Amino acid sequence: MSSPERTWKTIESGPHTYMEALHPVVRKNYGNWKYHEIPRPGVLKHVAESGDALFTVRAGTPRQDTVDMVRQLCDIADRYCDGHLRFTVRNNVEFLTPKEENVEPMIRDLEAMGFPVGGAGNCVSSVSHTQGWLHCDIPATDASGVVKSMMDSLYDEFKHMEMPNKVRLSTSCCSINCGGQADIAVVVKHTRPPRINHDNLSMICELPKAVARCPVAAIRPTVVNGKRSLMVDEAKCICCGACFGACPAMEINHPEHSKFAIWVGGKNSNARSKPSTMSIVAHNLPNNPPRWPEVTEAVGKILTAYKAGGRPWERVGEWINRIGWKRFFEETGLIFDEDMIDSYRHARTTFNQSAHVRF
Amino acid sequence: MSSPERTWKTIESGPHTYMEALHPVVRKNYGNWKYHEIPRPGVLKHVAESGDALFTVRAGTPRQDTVDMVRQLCDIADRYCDGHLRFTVRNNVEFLTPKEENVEPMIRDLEAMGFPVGGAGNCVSSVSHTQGWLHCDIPATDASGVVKSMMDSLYDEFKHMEMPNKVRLSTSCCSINCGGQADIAVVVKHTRPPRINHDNLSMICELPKAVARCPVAAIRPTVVNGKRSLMVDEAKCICCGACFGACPAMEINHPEHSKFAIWVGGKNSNARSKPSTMSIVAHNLPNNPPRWPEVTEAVGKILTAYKAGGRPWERVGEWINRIGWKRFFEETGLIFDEDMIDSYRHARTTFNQSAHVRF
Amino acid sequence: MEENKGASSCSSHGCNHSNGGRGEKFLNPTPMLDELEKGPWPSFVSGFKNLAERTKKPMLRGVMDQLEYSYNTKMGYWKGGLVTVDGYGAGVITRYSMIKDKIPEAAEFHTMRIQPPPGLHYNTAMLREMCDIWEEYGSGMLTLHGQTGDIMLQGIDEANVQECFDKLNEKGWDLGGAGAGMRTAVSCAGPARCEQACYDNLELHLHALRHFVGQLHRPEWNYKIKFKFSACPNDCTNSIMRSDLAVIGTWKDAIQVEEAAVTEWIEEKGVDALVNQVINLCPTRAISLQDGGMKIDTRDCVRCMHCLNAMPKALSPGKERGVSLLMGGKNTLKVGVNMGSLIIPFMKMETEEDREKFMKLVEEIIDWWDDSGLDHERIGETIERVGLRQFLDGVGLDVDINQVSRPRDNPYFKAKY
Amino acid sequence: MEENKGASSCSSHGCNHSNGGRGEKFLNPTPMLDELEKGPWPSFVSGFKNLAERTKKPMLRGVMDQLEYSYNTKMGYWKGGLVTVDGYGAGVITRYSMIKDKIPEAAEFHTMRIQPPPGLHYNTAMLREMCDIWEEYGSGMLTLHGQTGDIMLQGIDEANVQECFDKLNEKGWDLGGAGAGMRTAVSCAGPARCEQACYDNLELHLHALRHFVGQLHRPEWNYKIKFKFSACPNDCTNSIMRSDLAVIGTWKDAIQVEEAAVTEWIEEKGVDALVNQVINLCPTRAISLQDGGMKIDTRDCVRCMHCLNAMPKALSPGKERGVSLLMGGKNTLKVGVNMGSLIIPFMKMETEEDREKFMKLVEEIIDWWDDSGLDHERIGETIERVGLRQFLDGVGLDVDINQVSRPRDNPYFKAKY
Ligand code: SRM
Ligand code: SRM
Ligand code: SRM
Ligand code: SRM
Ligand code: SF4
Ligand code: SF4
Ligand code: SF4
Ligand code: SF4
Ligand code: SF4
Ligand code: SF4
Ligand code: SF4
Ligand code: SF4
Repeated sequence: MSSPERTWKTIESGPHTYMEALHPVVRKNYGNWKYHEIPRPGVLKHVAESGDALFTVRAGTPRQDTVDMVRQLCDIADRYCDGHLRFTVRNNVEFLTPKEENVEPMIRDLEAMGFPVGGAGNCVSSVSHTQGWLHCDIPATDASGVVKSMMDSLYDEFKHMEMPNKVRLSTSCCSINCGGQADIAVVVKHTRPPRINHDNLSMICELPKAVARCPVAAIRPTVVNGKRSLMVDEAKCICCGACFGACPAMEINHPEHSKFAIWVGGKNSNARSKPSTMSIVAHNLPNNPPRWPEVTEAVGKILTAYKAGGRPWERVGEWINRIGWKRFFEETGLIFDEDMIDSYRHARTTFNQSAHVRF
Repeated sequence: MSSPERTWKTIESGPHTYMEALHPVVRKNYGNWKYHEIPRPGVLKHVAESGDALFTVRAGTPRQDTVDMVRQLCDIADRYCDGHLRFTVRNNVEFLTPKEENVEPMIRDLEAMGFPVGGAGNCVSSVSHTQGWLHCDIPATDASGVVKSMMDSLYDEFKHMEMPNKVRLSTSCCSINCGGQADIAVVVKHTRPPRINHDNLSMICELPKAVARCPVAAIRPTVVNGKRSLMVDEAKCICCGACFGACPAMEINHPEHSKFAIWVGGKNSNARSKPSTMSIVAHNLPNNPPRWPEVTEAVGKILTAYKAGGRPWERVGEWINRIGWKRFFEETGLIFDEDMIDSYRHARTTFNQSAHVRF
Repeated sequence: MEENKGASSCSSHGCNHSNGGRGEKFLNPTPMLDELEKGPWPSFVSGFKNLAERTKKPMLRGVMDQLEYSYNTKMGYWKGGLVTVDGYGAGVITRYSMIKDKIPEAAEFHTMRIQPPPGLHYNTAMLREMCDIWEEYGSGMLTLHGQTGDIMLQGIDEANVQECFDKLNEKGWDLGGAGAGMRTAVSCAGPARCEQACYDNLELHLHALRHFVGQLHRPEWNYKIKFKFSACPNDCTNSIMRSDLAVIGTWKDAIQVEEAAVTEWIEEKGVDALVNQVINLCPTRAISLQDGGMKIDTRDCVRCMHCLNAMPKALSPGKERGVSLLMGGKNTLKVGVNMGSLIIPFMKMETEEDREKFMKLVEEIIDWWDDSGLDHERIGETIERVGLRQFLDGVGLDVDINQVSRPRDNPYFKAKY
Repeated sequence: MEENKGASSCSSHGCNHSNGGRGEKFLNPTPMLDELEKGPWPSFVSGFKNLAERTKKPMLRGVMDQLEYSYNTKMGYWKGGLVTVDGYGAGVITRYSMIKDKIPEAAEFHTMRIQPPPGLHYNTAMLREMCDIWEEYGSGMLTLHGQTGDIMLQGIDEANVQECFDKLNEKGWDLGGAGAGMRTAVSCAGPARCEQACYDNLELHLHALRHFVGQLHRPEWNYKIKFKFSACPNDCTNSIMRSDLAVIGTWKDAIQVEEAAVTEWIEEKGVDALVNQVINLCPTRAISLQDGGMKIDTRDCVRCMHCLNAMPKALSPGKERGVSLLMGGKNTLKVGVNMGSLIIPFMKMETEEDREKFMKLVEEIIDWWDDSGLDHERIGETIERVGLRQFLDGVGLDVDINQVSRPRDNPYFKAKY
């Protein structure tokens, strides 16, 4: 690993500096912005105390990029934005310019290159997602593929602003959910306890670590064919997959038994209601590459109902809180089942501790 | 116990029958009441579909009654109500008559006998409470005495309707709280682990029962002076007093260390907000017979603030939810302290999982 | 502490008084308790003193002395025991004094728990009969009512218990619950005197408690179990917090609206009041302001009762009435307060058949608990420990979204597919 | 399964294609992946294919083949390892193929995590430099950005890692975090382009990550710890749910109101919109309608941002600005989602001193966690297990009612009196 002929001495610099990355108009008005408007889908206009205006054009990317694509984006930034651009926390790219007249041509160029302009205001923005089969060591699916399939069907919702409020989506390739809580999330759901690869286990597993990793103490040491190994108490196991991260021989993934679940109502902003965690509303959806149509369909049902029924500013979870879960299931056609009743650590706090009832 | 000369053969009849207890007007309109009004404090007027009206006069009692007092109440019922009366779930007595003209004289008679008329509508009603030193085997105080002292100071609030909504109080003589959740509750708080009476213990205690009773597994068997006994891991013990109910040698009560805590915001009705549990807002108040002035004072502070600040229909807990806990403590002059941070089973669910903040 | 010097001279136990001097008083001085005779609220101490002076029952003097002693020492002095009546295993709360050497007159002071009529409706004849029997055999001291709903006849010697019970039982009274069995129940006024009542809770109360009368008198479950019957969601019996089986009236169809009365209400109180005190307080915003009037969207209504409470003349529960069953309520011990949780959203409760069906269900529920529960574990604790879903499966109840406030927020379950 | 027949003829591993015939294509056929070239959304598959055809890097062909294989078999085939650069213990995510016998071209496919500038602000020169280096040493495939905020340069052989790093480092880039240490952070656009920004999060981000640069490169704590910096409570970085240390801008004094702009807003949108979209959505009813206008009661405002979002021209955060620190956020693993909880309601964050004070505090917090935490236990889990109060005591932080949504509902504590 260490190269003896190294001449460069590492500078532990941490994050790259940002000052030189800021457009001069940004630098000038840093901390002194006054308000913003969204003049059209995908475009923000920020006005500073100084009177300066800054236009942002936002476009979707596949997130799994290439140097060629990044260079294309740089070309646009050089052409229209004095060489400045940024990315959003949702993998959209943003081009910043004080020149209003650059906005329309820039949009044209971006769209011509295949980058949809949108993702701002009350729309469905890009999906935050994860590594999948491309790179991770524990994935049950390929997040990028699911996302591509889903965004194809939500393309118009990205480019228009017809939702009651922002809609955030996420997708994750295992239950750990590196993709995060969102208005609607598509996350792999393990449905079987791990199968143990006893041949491998003794070689590759730090046994006490795997035992300690299990949140419900379902893993016990054992001996198989004379070799130290582990066993799982399947009655206890909650299929969380934590052990697989600690020990690759605890095989939780399975081509058929790894399914998808759909989650709704995650909200991280503090606007109005407090941030909220997501609730499961569908599971047992098949892991069906290359286009996962069942997943896209379920997400579509939810979005259709929300778009029709949500009031201004209501996020998905706020909409559900108003209309009630009963009606949510009715209007989306999804089915509430007994597995959706919480059984975990604070389950009691989710019981309906009241006579409030909806018929 | 069994008397050989018994002639009566027990009839396991369960609750006493009620039909004969109902006033004829009640029987006639049973299930067909239309609406009610509260024409003046302590008086309800119920009107039936048939047009019949029924007047109820409500009065406070000490709950710890005597046959003499009950006969006095019967005299009133005979005089004005054709021999019918009832009690409320809060130990108030109610006299029911269709004759409006009986209402005023009845009130006069009751007040003359020392029974305050009130307790209806937006007032402070009687305190639900418990046995105390008079009868229970595990009390740290005397609930009846606390209640009498408190109600002396709240006498006017019982007789008038000047609160934003109903105010329910309760008082209990140990942390078990047989008195129940209420808008404001005064409940004994144990502050020390039980002292173990090792001499007694082996004689009177079913050891495994006491061990099993502890919710935090703080009790372990041990041997003291050659006799089987128990010991408490004081670091673990949460001073709940559960062991004392199972074993009288686990002495949790103490003349100085048994204190009072004040709780607020309990609500059992489903009206508007869901029912809610109480929150602790003061503890370490002394157990100070015969009049417990510190307790009455703390309750008074809360009621004063609520009366001034509550909006129509807001129960104490709903008022606090609107103005926020920070302001509750400011306006009552009570002090929030670190012990009031939940540390029990679902503590995490009480953390402020948001950036919502009040200054 | 010094030795007992006799109850009538109790200088030794801190009461700081002697019975000499004022020979006209039956009671010993009780200066601490006497402080509780002051003030406008009716005084239980005065009541006790009057009773004692009139009846001259030594037990009353003893219990006053012991109470005074407790007020001085800030400790209680009763211990339990096992008094009961023929054939019953519960219903008498046994109390022996721990300081009978000091105060022998209240060496025994047992309480008989008596089940009142549902709804606490009485006629004076019933009460007078009870008082007479109680004065004959017991102290004459009583509580109307205990928190679980019993009449508590406080203060009787073991020797009198059986005969006192027989006399009471002849007049239609029976003992209430105690120990690990069915307990006495509480009902609100119900259809007898309330326009909100959605079912006949008095009838069901009588039915249910008779059904379980054996298990009430001979407790042999894991722990206690309590019914409470509130005829509407106002829950005037606090059933949600203090009963394992809270039977709460509700309705399924639309709230009945009397338009004329609505208009009258608004004319009298104004649109501001309509908005601020009714519309804005609906928990689910099911009510909207429409042309200066109100419109209720039934689908959004959760039967909280608020608008009906605010406008009793104008609004009343729908016509399709019945009960919800909430389970697992209990107060603080060990696990912290458990509010009851909605288990059965709706059941009709009109006919004898409805009631029988309900009793069968409750029996199944209790059987499950008896099998699955631990010692001293209330049914709500068992459900929490074992799992709500497992409980529903175990009893064969339907899953309903109304049972939870939200679906789970974690993926940690093993499904059956 | 059959033996490896070479990557360029992968009929054995289910791809159902051969590389013969169309000699003009560098890549093997990938019919499953090709399905993802359809549809309007930009396709990562097309991007990869174009890059591969242009650069002819075998690793790209290998990784496409392996991905196609995964699409067919519905399983992943990467396993971990321990590649890193001189002096560092983390920052390269090591991937070896489990099927290199079938597809040797992607036997190694490591990712270099690179820390971008705070706020993800770039100039094209920076990006082009990075791309050039990456194309020289790596696959040319990258992610902008990973969920933790890194630029992920995906696909490099161990042999090239050190030199690639050196080249990048020369240009001001450094590795990001991995393992049980400080992780890369995320900041929202912040004062650079947002009127809501309540502190300079870009500056603090740079400061904080430089402060902990050692612990980021040489992880040795119990588990990972993540910062995220959102300059206002809209929390555009989702910090509350996905960072142990969420630094969220807020303010202490009254919201600044520009009356003229309020009037203009109401004139344009109407009073109905004011009531329905602003006043009624304030979580604490801090806003009331007054003479057709709005009045905010600062004491009731919880700084949720809603009214400011709805009326950006008219309302802005107060002048006394700073940060709240929320702690313990993390996603689902083992305990279920933990949302961060408010620990420090307010700290000024204007000067270098403020930042230093903050860093000291965070060090104390991490020290406490390092002492009190278990292996693989995030700080939020430690706080939950040990107790919030114990944590506050341990770090010497003040107790504040803002830290909880309510005081406890059980009496189960031992107090110090
Ligand atoms: C660019 C970006 C920050 C960044 O540094 O990257 C950003 C930028 C803005 N956000 Fe955001 N938000 C961004 C991610 C988020 C996120 C996180 C996320 O998307 O994962 C959230 C939290 C989402 C959640 O609750 O789960 C977020 C919650 C908000 C909110 C609160 C929305 C709500 O009502 O709950 C506002 C207020 C608003 O919409 O007016 C907001 C407002 C804004 C404003 C209007 C702020 C401003 O005045 O400039 C910016 C333009 C908004 C727009 O896109 O319509 N931003 N914003 C992010 C763009 C993501 C994207 O490409 O789609
Ligand atoms: C690459 C990335 C997903 C992505 O495509 O964006 C990712 C990928 C992995 N995550 Fe993650 N996590 C990534 C962001 C997250 C996030 C989001 C965030 O940081 O904002 C979370 C949720 C927030 C949180 O911290 O809880 C997240 C929660 C986890 C967890 C569960 C942590 C927990 O305590 O709940 C694990 C498991 C572990 O660490 O043992 C995990 C573990 C992993 C591992 C290392 C899998 C493993 O244990 O072997 C994945 C390596 C994939 C790879 O091959 O590169 N990853 N991971 C993200 C990091 C990129 C970057 O550096 O920018
Ligand atoms: C008599 C009694 C039932 C009984 O069978 O004994 C009763 C009777 C009525 N209750 Fe009640 N409630 C009675 C105890 C309760 C309780 C339980 C308690 O006091 O411990 C509650 C639940 C309290 C709680 O939430 O903790 C209770 C919650 C209500 C409510 C809902 C109040 C709210 O807004 O939260 C109403 C509705 C209302 O006030 O209009 C109500 C309404 C009524 C009405 C108006 C019903 C009616 O139309 O007749 C009755 C007269 C009310 C009054 O006193 O102003 N009743 N009511 C109880 C009188 C107690 C007393 O003497 O003070
Ligand atoms: C008498 C009464 C208080 C009163 O003055 O009204 C009472 C008194 C006692 N209760 Fe209670 N409870 C009384 C109603 C309640 C209630 C309220 C209710 O039933 O609505 C509760 C709260 C609701 C509930 O059931 O949780 C209550 C919760 C308890 C508990 C804790 C139960 C739990 O699981 O949380 C105990 C402890 C136990 O049973 O081991 C308890 C135990 C006791 C014991 C038996 C003390 C003991 O363990 O030795 C007390 C006997 C006192 C005595 O000498 O008579 N008592 N107890 C109430 C019964 C009178 C009656 O029959 O009408
Ligand atoms: S969600 Fe799971 S499988 Fe996907 S990148 Fe994260 S750890 Fe890997
Ligand atoms: S999947 Fe989760 S619950 Fe099951 S054994 Fe592994 S760590 Fe334990
Ligand atoms: S609250 Fe405690 S002390 Fe009082 S009666 Fe109930 S069990 Fe006895
Ligand atoms: S008081 Fe409670 S916690 Fe302490 S030993 Fe007794 S049962 Fe256990
Ligand atoms: S619970 Fe309902 S029906 Fe019963 S008395 Fe109260 S308001 Fe009336
Ligand atoms: S009963 Fe309650 S939920 Fe139903 S409409 Fe009236 S206020 Fe709303
Ligand atoms: S978090 Fe606040 S300051 Fe940062 S970009 Fe979002 S709205 Fe602006
Ligand atoms: S910021 Fe939020 S809490 Fe404060 S006044 Fe505006 S809407 Fe209300």
